[in-house]
Amino acid sequence: MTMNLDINVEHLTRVEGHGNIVVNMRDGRLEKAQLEIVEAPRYFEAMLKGRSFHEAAIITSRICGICSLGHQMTSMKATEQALGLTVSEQTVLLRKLLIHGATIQSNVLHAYFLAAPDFLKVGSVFPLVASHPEVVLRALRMKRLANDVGEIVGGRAVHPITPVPGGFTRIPTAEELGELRRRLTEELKPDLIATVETMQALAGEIPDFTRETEFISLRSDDDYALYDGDICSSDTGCVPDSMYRELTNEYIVPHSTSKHCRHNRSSYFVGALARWNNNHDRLCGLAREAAAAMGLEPGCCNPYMNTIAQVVEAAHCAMDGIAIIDELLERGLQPEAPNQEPNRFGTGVGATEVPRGILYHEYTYDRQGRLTAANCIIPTGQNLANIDDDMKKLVPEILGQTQEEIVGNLEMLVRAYDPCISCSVHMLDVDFIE
Amino acid sequence: MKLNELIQPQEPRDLYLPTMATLRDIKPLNALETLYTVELPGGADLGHQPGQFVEVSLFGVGEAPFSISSSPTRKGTFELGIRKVGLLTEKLAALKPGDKLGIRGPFGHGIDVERFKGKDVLVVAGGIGLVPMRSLINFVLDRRDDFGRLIICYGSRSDEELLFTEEREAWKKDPGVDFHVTVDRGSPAWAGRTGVITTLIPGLELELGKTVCCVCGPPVMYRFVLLALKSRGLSDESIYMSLERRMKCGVGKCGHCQINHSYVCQDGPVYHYPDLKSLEEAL
Amino acid sequence: MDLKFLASDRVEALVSHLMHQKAVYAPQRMGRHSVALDKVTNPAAVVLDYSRTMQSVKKYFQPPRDELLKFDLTDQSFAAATVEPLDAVLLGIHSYDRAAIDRLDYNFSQGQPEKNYLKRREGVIWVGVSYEPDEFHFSGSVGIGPLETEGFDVFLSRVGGGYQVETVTEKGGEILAGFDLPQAEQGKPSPGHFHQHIFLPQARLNEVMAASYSSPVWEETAQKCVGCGSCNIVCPTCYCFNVEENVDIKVTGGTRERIWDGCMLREFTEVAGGEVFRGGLAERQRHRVLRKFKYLSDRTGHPWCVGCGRCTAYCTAGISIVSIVNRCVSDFEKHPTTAV
Amino acid sequence: MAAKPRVAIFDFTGCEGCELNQLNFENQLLDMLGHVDIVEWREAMDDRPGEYDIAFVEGSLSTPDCIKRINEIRRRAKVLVAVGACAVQGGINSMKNTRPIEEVREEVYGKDKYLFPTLPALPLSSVVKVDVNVRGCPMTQIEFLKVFTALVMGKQPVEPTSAVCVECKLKENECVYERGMICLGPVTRGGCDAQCPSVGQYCTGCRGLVPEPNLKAMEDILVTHGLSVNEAWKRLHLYNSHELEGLKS
Repeated sequence: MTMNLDINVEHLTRVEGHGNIVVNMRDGRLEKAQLEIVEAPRYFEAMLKGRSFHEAAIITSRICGICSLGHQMTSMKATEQALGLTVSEQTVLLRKLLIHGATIQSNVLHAYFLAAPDFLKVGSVFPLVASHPEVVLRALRMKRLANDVGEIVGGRAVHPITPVPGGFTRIPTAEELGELRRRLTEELKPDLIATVETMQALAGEIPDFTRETEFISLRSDDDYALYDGDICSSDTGCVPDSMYRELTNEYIVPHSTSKHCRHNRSSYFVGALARWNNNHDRLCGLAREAAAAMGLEPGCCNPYMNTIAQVVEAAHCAMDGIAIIDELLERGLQPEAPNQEPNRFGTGVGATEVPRGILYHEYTYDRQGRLTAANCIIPTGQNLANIDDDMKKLVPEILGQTQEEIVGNLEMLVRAYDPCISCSVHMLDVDFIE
Repeated sequence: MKLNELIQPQEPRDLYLPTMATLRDIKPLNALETLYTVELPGGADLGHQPGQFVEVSLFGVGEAPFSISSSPTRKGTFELGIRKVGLLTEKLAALKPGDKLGIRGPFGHGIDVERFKGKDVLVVAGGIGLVPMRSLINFVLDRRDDFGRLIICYGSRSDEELLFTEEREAWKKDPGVDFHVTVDRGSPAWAGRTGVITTLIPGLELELGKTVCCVCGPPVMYRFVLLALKSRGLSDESIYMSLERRMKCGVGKCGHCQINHSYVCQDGPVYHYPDLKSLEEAL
Repeated sequence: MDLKFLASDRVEALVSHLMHQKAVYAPQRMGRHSVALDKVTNPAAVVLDYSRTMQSVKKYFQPPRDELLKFDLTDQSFAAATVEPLDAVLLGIHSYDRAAIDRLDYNFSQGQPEKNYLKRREGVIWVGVSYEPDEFHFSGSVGIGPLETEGFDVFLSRVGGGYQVETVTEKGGEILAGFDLPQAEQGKPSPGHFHQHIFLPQARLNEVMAASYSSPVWEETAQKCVGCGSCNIVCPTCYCFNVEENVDIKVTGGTRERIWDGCMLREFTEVAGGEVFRGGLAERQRHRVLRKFKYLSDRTGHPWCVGCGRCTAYCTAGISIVSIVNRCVSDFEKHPTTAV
Repeated sequence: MAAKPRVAIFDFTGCEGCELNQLNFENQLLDMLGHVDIVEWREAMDDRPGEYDIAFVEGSLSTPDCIKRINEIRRRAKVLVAVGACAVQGGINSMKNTRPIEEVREEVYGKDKYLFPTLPALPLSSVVKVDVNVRGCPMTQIEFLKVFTALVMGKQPVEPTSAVCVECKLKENECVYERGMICLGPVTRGGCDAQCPSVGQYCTGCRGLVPEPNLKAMEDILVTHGLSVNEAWKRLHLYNSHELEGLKS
């Protein structure tokens, strides 16, 4: 058995952003097992200071292109709460539809392009173009359709244009939504079912590793909470989103340009698996069948299963997307300008579930509608401590493997969280000094 | 008169379709310039005047105008002297004999050689201005008896950039040619004259009433050459100039080459100097 | 002259009548304040009472992107683009836009006649409509009144409660055949009152513009101009274009296309090697305006501006071509001797 | 071209949205892969080789390590393409350059600021020679495809220089100023098909300033329309602080 181990994976591949995996073991004692975040800090604080509420979402969505829609939604919700801007039910439905598109896009991208190469022991998706062309084509089809949701509703898939505080600058037409519905039903649904079959075949490659932890996600009475809900912990129950700081408790560690978080234990888990564990009863039938088929059970404590939970969610988002379009078409699309007349100036919090977990934005505006304080807490930042804890438990369990296998397992573990590192280092928590 | 009455009814044509010609020979002239020998299908005659241009294109790369460098007296093929400045020209330089290239033209108004008959012909060429002027020079040499003396003033930035080495040697030796060359900055190996092109003009032997002059070179050159020519007493009527503009369509439609009211691709590129005086933007 | 009456509430029926015979293109509402020409699918969407469309009918004959040829890179073969006649009714066109088409016809016919444009021009039935000049129209100053029927097959002049319908050509009569309209009542349509004028008879404009060459007005205008080229892009008589080579993603072939270009754009005169012949905004403004009022009219006797007011209405910087010309006129009257 | 061009994709400080957009070419991706060998792409693959014909680089340079890496990439690449606003003109990151860097660091990390070295955010072109720019935040997909095919053909792609207004007028969009909003279109490079104004938003200036921008005239436009010059200037700094700081001096 290995008693000395030095692992240093620099600039981990197939993840968003820049991180290194570092493990040191001396004489059987684990000295270090951590994900070091080396992404250059970008100082979004300096960018937001004094900015008008029109721009808050434009700026914060540039924290991360992968999660741009999530930041935009969360930012708009925080701004709307701070300024007392109400939005129409149509706006909420369209936003939920956009979130579904973005979630499918992100989850499919992760499952097929970032995680699948691990299961198939190849370096990237590119060799799969030759070896598994039908799988790659399917993934591309699904991604395209998910991005088309963003383009039709949001004007653009990456950094959407039309969603603004108070509503949308452009409403899609009934024809566009009808065509989208047809494609979700006739194209995406069969592809999702095929995806579940592919994942079933790969399930044997998922490492058998569990570690009990705290799972935190939004939860709502009406639906599988993505856009809105209370903050719920599997350890301590639900609180309103305004109390988010009591659940996040950010602190600085030297090995990371991103701050870490903790709540009831030394670490907690956010993301698809947390949502599954907390909200599986809110999923649609197709999604629950998919979970059963892929062996995902409530109370799952295997972080590697996060990828499977993402596939389950994609199925839910597709089906719920169809339901939302039906509702929109039934109500009839109303042309409406965004409501951008503030009736108060104060502080507001937005919390939404983005693909990688729960995301918080909090803003304070002055009487000119300019930002005086901002705080963003990003899912990957919340997961970092959990990843480190997982590694500390995992390394001693797999010491019998070769160093190459150990590295592979660790990389796969980090990737399972689908970390979004550029997001995580751009935390904001500053009261600007005027 | 109504506008539609000004139109001569004619069958509309596909103006932008090239003829696929074959590259016969490629010869570097210096580090940047290359001479291309091109043959139209079946060795057809291009039918050009000295001073005219063709549009050359490569599919997928683009199209650009280039002056014809060969004399119409030499049939079967024609020559283009092209400087590598953009990607089309770089791609052209990578072609091999036998490769195809698209040709449209000849276009524009060249030198009306009939009007030069019996006259002494003075050519003032700066840099790649020698490329189109070579067409005129060789025309005069091939029809030697139709013209009086041939005087050539050629200037270049440096001796490395001088073009048509062999032909220059021949012109130098030809007793019927009064050939002068100068460079702005000579290399240590340069034994010839140094100085800008205008310095050649005061020393020329000119028979004023009998001389016609044709000028072609970079835009900055024209004003100074004109001053020098006029100070030698050449009349405006005896001067012709060839201008460079962005001739995109070649057929007077696209507007890019317009100088005041004149389209260079229609009225030029060779202008009679008295006509240029009403074009404020020309020089 | 046989004049019929079209009541406003029968416009929709007329559009349907026309649509049964040919495709119909007509102004339709786009944004809150804007109207654009588009193919009609719903007769009720047609708007005949409008001030101007951002793009003129030019877009149908010289589209912003127009394929010239297709090529195949594998064998170096190529083929001309297929160009079809528009073969449609253009309904609700103002007189200045019809006059602009005369100018484009001239450009694409004189010298070497061009197939792309002229082919598309075939088979068009022109149905004009009068308009009430707004704060930007000045067609009257270039000799084109709102009731000018020149070039139209049918012309609708706005009167109380609807339009007087004049059948101008035989073709116009044919397209209206079978659509019953009552005789028009007596009473004349309004000739339209312009709020903008060039203060000089058209015949003397060339002379004035020639004298304006070194006027300070160009530099002053340049100070206000951002050089965005909108004025070129909305002008119904601007026809300049650039040629672009497009290769498909498989890199096996592609197209050569022409795209609209404008003399206000910096690269317009750039030659290989980077020299720009009209480097300053003042020179570019001068070229734009003189092209409309001198350069092309020198050749044809007709100004190349039709007074539609688009370049002014759509200039973000509020630069007015009428003000520029009038400034040249007043300078000329003060110092006529500066004429070149 | 005999062998397929070897392509590498890199990212520096930025949101990686442009890279994501490259993965979003679902309909064209397999055709694109047919023409090139992708030899390095951290976000999508493991392998790490030596030399390449074309390097697509996203993000701006903001740490000493970035400078070292970009020089290395430049050395190994025949053609270097800057992708997206961060790489081309410094983008949103360069907003921090308008304030003293020490002040910014302290504001975010407090006494721990020395843990994280940082520099003003720079566009690639201020450190190495850039051969081609693909602009936009995120990069415009149609433009990327054009650049991609041009490079595969071995030719220099044409960079759009005219203002966004041209494309708005082609699409017959109602002018954003007529809708009462500040729009940076008149001084911003087009090539994006006027994406934002076409769906009811204003132009945020993400593609950088047009060459020789007439900013004085832009101020007049704002004043004439009764809009705040200050606010417009702030917005212009969103993506263009680096360039504007340069114009100042």
